[in-house]
Amino acid sequence: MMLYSDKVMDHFNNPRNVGVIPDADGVGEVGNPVCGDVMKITISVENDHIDDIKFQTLGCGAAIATSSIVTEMARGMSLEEAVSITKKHVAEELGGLPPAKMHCSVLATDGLKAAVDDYLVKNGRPPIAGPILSEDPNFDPHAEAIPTTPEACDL
Amino acid sequence: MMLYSDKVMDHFNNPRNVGVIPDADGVGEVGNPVCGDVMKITISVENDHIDDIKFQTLGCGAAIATSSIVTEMARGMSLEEAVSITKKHVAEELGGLPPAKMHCSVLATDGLKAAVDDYLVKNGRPPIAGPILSEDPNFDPHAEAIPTTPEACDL
Amino acid sequence: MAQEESRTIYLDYAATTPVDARVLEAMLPFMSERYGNANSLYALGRDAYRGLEDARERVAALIGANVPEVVFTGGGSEGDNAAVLGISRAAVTRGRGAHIVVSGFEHKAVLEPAEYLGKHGFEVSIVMPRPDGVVYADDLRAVMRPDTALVSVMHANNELGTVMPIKELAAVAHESGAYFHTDAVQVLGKVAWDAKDLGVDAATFTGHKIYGPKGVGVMYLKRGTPYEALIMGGGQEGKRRSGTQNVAGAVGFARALELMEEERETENPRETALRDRAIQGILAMPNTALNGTLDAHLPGTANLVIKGVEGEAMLLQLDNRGIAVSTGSACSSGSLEPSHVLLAIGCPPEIAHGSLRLTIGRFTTTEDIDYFLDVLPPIIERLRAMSPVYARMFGNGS
Amino acid sequence: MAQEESRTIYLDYAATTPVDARVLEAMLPFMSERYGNANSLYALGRDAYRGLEDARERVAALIGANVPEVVFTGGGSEGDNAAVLGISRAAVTRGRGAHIVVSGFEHKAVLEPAEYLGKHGFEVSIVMPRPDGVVYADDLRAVMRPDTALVSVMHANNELGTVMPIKELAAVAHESGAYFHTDAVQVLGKVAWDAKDLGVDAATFTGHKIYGPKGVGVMYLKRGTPYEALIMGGGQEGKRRSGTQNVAGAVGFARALELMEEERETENPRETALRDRAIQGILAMPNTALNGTLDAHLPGTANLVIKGVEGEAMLLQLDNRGIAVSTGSACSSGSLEPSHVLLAIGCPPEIAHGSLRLTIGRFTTTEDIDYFLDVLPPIIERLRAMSPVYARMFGNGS
Ligand SMILES: Cc1ncc(COP(=O)(O)O)c(C=O)c1O
Ligand SMILES: Cc1ncc(COP(=O)(O)O)c(C=O)c1O
Repeated sequence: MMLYSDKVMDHFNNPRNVGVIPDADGVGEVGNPVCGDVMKITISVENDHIDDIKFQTLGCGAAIATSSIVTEMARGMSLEEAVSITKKHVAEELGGLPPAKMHCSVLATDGLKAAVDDYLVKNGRPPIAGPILSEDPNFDPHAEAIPTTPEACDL
Repeated sequence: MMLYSDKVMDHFNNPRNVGVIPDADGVGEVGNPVCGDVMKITISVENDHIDDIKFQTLGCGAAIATSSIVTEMARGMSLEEAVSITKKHVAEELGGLPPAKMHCSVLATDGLKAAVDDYLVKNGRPPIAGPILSEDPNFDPHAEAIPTTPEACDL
Repeated sequence: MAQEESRTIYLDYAATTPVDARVLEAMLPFMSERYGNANSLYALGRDAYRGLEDARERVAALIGANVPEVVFTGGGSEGDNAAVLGISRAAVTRGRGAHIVVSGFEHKAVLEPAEYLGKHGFEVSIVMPRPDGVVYADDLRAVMRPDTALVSVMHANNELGTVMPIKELAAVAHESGAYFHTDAVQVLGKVAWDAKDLGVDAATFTGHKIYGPKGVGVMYLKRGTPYEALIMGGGQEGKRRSGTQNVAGAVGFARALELMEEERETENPRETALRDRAIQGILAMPNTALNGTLDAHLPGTANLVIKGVEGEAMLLQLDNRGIAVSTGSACSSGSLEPSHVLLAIGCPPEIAHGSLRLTIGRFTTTEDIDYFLDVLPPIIERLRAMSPVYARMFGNGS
Repeated sequence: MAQEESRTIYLDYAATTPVDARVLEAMLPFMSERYGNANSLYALGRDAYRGLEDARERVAALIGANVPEVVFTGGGSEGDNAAVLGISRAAVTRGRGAHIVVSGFEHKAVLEPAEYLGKHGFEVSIVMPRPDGVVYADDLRAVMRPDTALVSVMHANNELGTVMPIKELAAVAHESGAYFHTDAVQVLGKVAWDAKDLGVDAATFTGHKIYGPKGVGVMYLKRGTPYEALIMGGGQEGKRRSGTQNVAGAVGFARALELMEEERETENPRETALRDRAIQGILAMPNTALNGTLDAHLPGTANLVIKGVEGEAMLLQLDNRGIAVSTGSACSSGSLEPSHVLLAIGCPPEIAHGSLRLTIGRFTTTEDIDYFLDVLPPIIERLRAMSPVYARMFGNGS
């Protein structure tokens, strides 16, 4: 069992910045319906800063909440700042995430990174985000998830 | 767990014919304190019939009850009849015995047999009782005890 | 929290049930004045023993067993482990081959012990259910070996609600001389269950699925079935499950089963009608489908896929409105793979993530279902609208 | 039956205890409205989860454990089996030798799993208690091997009430790199119990010896201790004990332990005084003796031999007068051998058959003991008078 923090539940129930920016400057889509998580981020960029940002997510409570918070965090940031948001930042900002859900914050930061790089590459500039973790076939989102409380998965 | 029948409890609580006949015609003592069960039967014999009979028993509820009932059953019987009382007769007469306690009725019939043979041998006659089961070192009093209800032995 | 309404519409009776007030009433004396240890010889112990044995007799009568074949356990998982491990190991000691068969969508409490045996000298064959959610006798026959020790196939699947032809499956196992165990946790009380008629050698039940207490179960173990106890010690329960018996739990189990039995004739059609009402309401939404055939099925269970949504998100949204349901989504379990049950019947993972299990029970009303059917569609629409792939994968759902 | 008086003087608290009314009160909500499955994500499940985790935290605090080291089980026998089998097997997988040590007067729930291991590739050494009923560190050291996997010595013996020097014994086990388990079923709540201070790797407790419910227990399992689950499946309890948790039971266990803790300071001396009063009264009769030293002892337990009587007969006679006690007589168990505990401390079988265990508890009064001491002597005299060997073996008791 895992309990979500109040902040996670707030972002899940009232997700901020849902949608798609028409004619976005950058688009990032990560994840895979087979794994149950897909996240799409669209950004508009002005002066190498994120001027507007929206998301769409197919996924669990944590996937939606991390997407939502990442859009709030990134808005107004420089592109450099945006791609340096880590899963840890996201989890902290949400008041913690259950260990088994840490991969969701990876997905959210990856979506943002992909959108930034998409913008840069489209404009003939080199990408800056580094590897997109969740696209690595050997990526184990649970690698760092050491449960601290007994958990069960089955009813 | 085993429950004693009302008749067992009656004989345990109000054992008949407790004691020792002074100058008895026959004395049988079987069992062993190491096993927790010792039974002594004294008889007086008249015309090859059991005229008086008394018992002493160290042992559990069933040991005392089977001793008591055996003295009641045997009183007035011919010696031949007395030695043919089986553990099954005793158990039946008591309204049943828990399987784990069947050995107690063996002890009771053995005590009686031993007393009868003691009388015969003392009088220069051949014994008639046959083997004393409980004196056989290979005797397994539980051999026929197939528990019909789950039992436990330990708290 | 703001999102927790006071209203609760519980539609997850397959996960657990409340203890029926009549069951609790039967249990309470054994938690207070009748507290003796059922193995103690004095009056208080004999009284507890009588309570325990009375419960055993009642259970035996209700499942078509002989009294000593009823073993009280600490729940369904314990019973499954005890039966699978205990029979397999003891059968091998008696000369059977180290080969067992389990179905591919057993509860983990059967699958994991089977895997364990697989790592400790046994060969394990899997018989898969067909896409309708049923394990067929012919498919079982195909994996049997002449010296198979044990076959374990569940009576009803806990996620789908489909019911297996246990009598036929047991017969197939017996053709090869194998013993047959069934996890009958979900079926108990919902069908007339008769060990002799079904011909099984062992079965597992648990109290908390039949309005009884948690942490108590029954293992049916047919006389003569080889068995090695999982929990050893004082020798209680005829040496098949040591430990001071939970008399209150056993009495609660017996009472709970009696109530299931008494009310089945009226309760089953009532639950089936509510279930079908729910199914129809859900299938009226686009891109939804039913999992598992309804031909052989528990009365109150329905498993559906709502394509293009993820189960946990749906579950939490329903929870906000006071509705309790279950999902086979991976996310709900923290694993990456969605329900092994849905995968076993061939449901693609991207669809299995959106599964919804409803289970209707004793206290479910028509109003509950109608409320649920009111609340569900806007939640689904909202989640689908939020999905980056729904339109692409499933069209606009018109 | 005529012989059952309405009066009950319960002097067998080591066999089981009534559920304290305050414990029952804490449990009841989880048997009715708070009935959710603690693994369900919706509000009802989260609520049950909080109840369960709250119980876990309270237990952890009371036994000096970290929260995740507390595993709820289905009782003491299950916990003993799980620890002995699970740690031994897993330790061997991690390279320890297949050698374990248990004391000679462990509860059967430890001895039988040890014997089982002995038949399945392990070597089992026995460390005997000394005649005072205590297992000493030096005696343990003598049987240790450099690669021993597990040592299991009980904290307090259930028949004698003697308390072992667990801290020293655990240290001896650790000197050889072995893991140390203790069956602390009888000691819980009666001494300040601190896992860290004692230095044990695992321990077993059960609810029904501390005025909690039957069928629920706790296994303490220190982080990092190799362990292989006895009951596998859904992965509950951090994969160490699968099965839907008995939340009511866990909550009852926690509350029961709290009450033991709160009342210990006044209760222990009270029970000790009553026990000593009983011991003195019994020892005033001829041919009686105390088993086990009182130097390290549970407050309420007394084990004596009444030479020349058989325990079951004595027990039943006391029962006729409404008194509930226990005996180590073979007859009470249907076996031929009297208590393995008494034999282990060197008590000859002919004496062990006449053992009497009294355990005083929360609801025992001075009047109870005085009544008992009134009733006992004539019973003993009557039974001795009925014995064919008493006078011969023990003289006339003058
Ligand atoms: C020392 C000891 N260990 C283990 C147990 C077994 O506990 P349970 O009866 O809860 O299985 C008991 C009592 O029954 C005991 O006294
Ligand atoms: C089919 C099935 N088997 C076994 C179990 C396990 O039972 P318990 O939770 O009582 O251990 C469950 C439910 O939890 C189940 O649905």
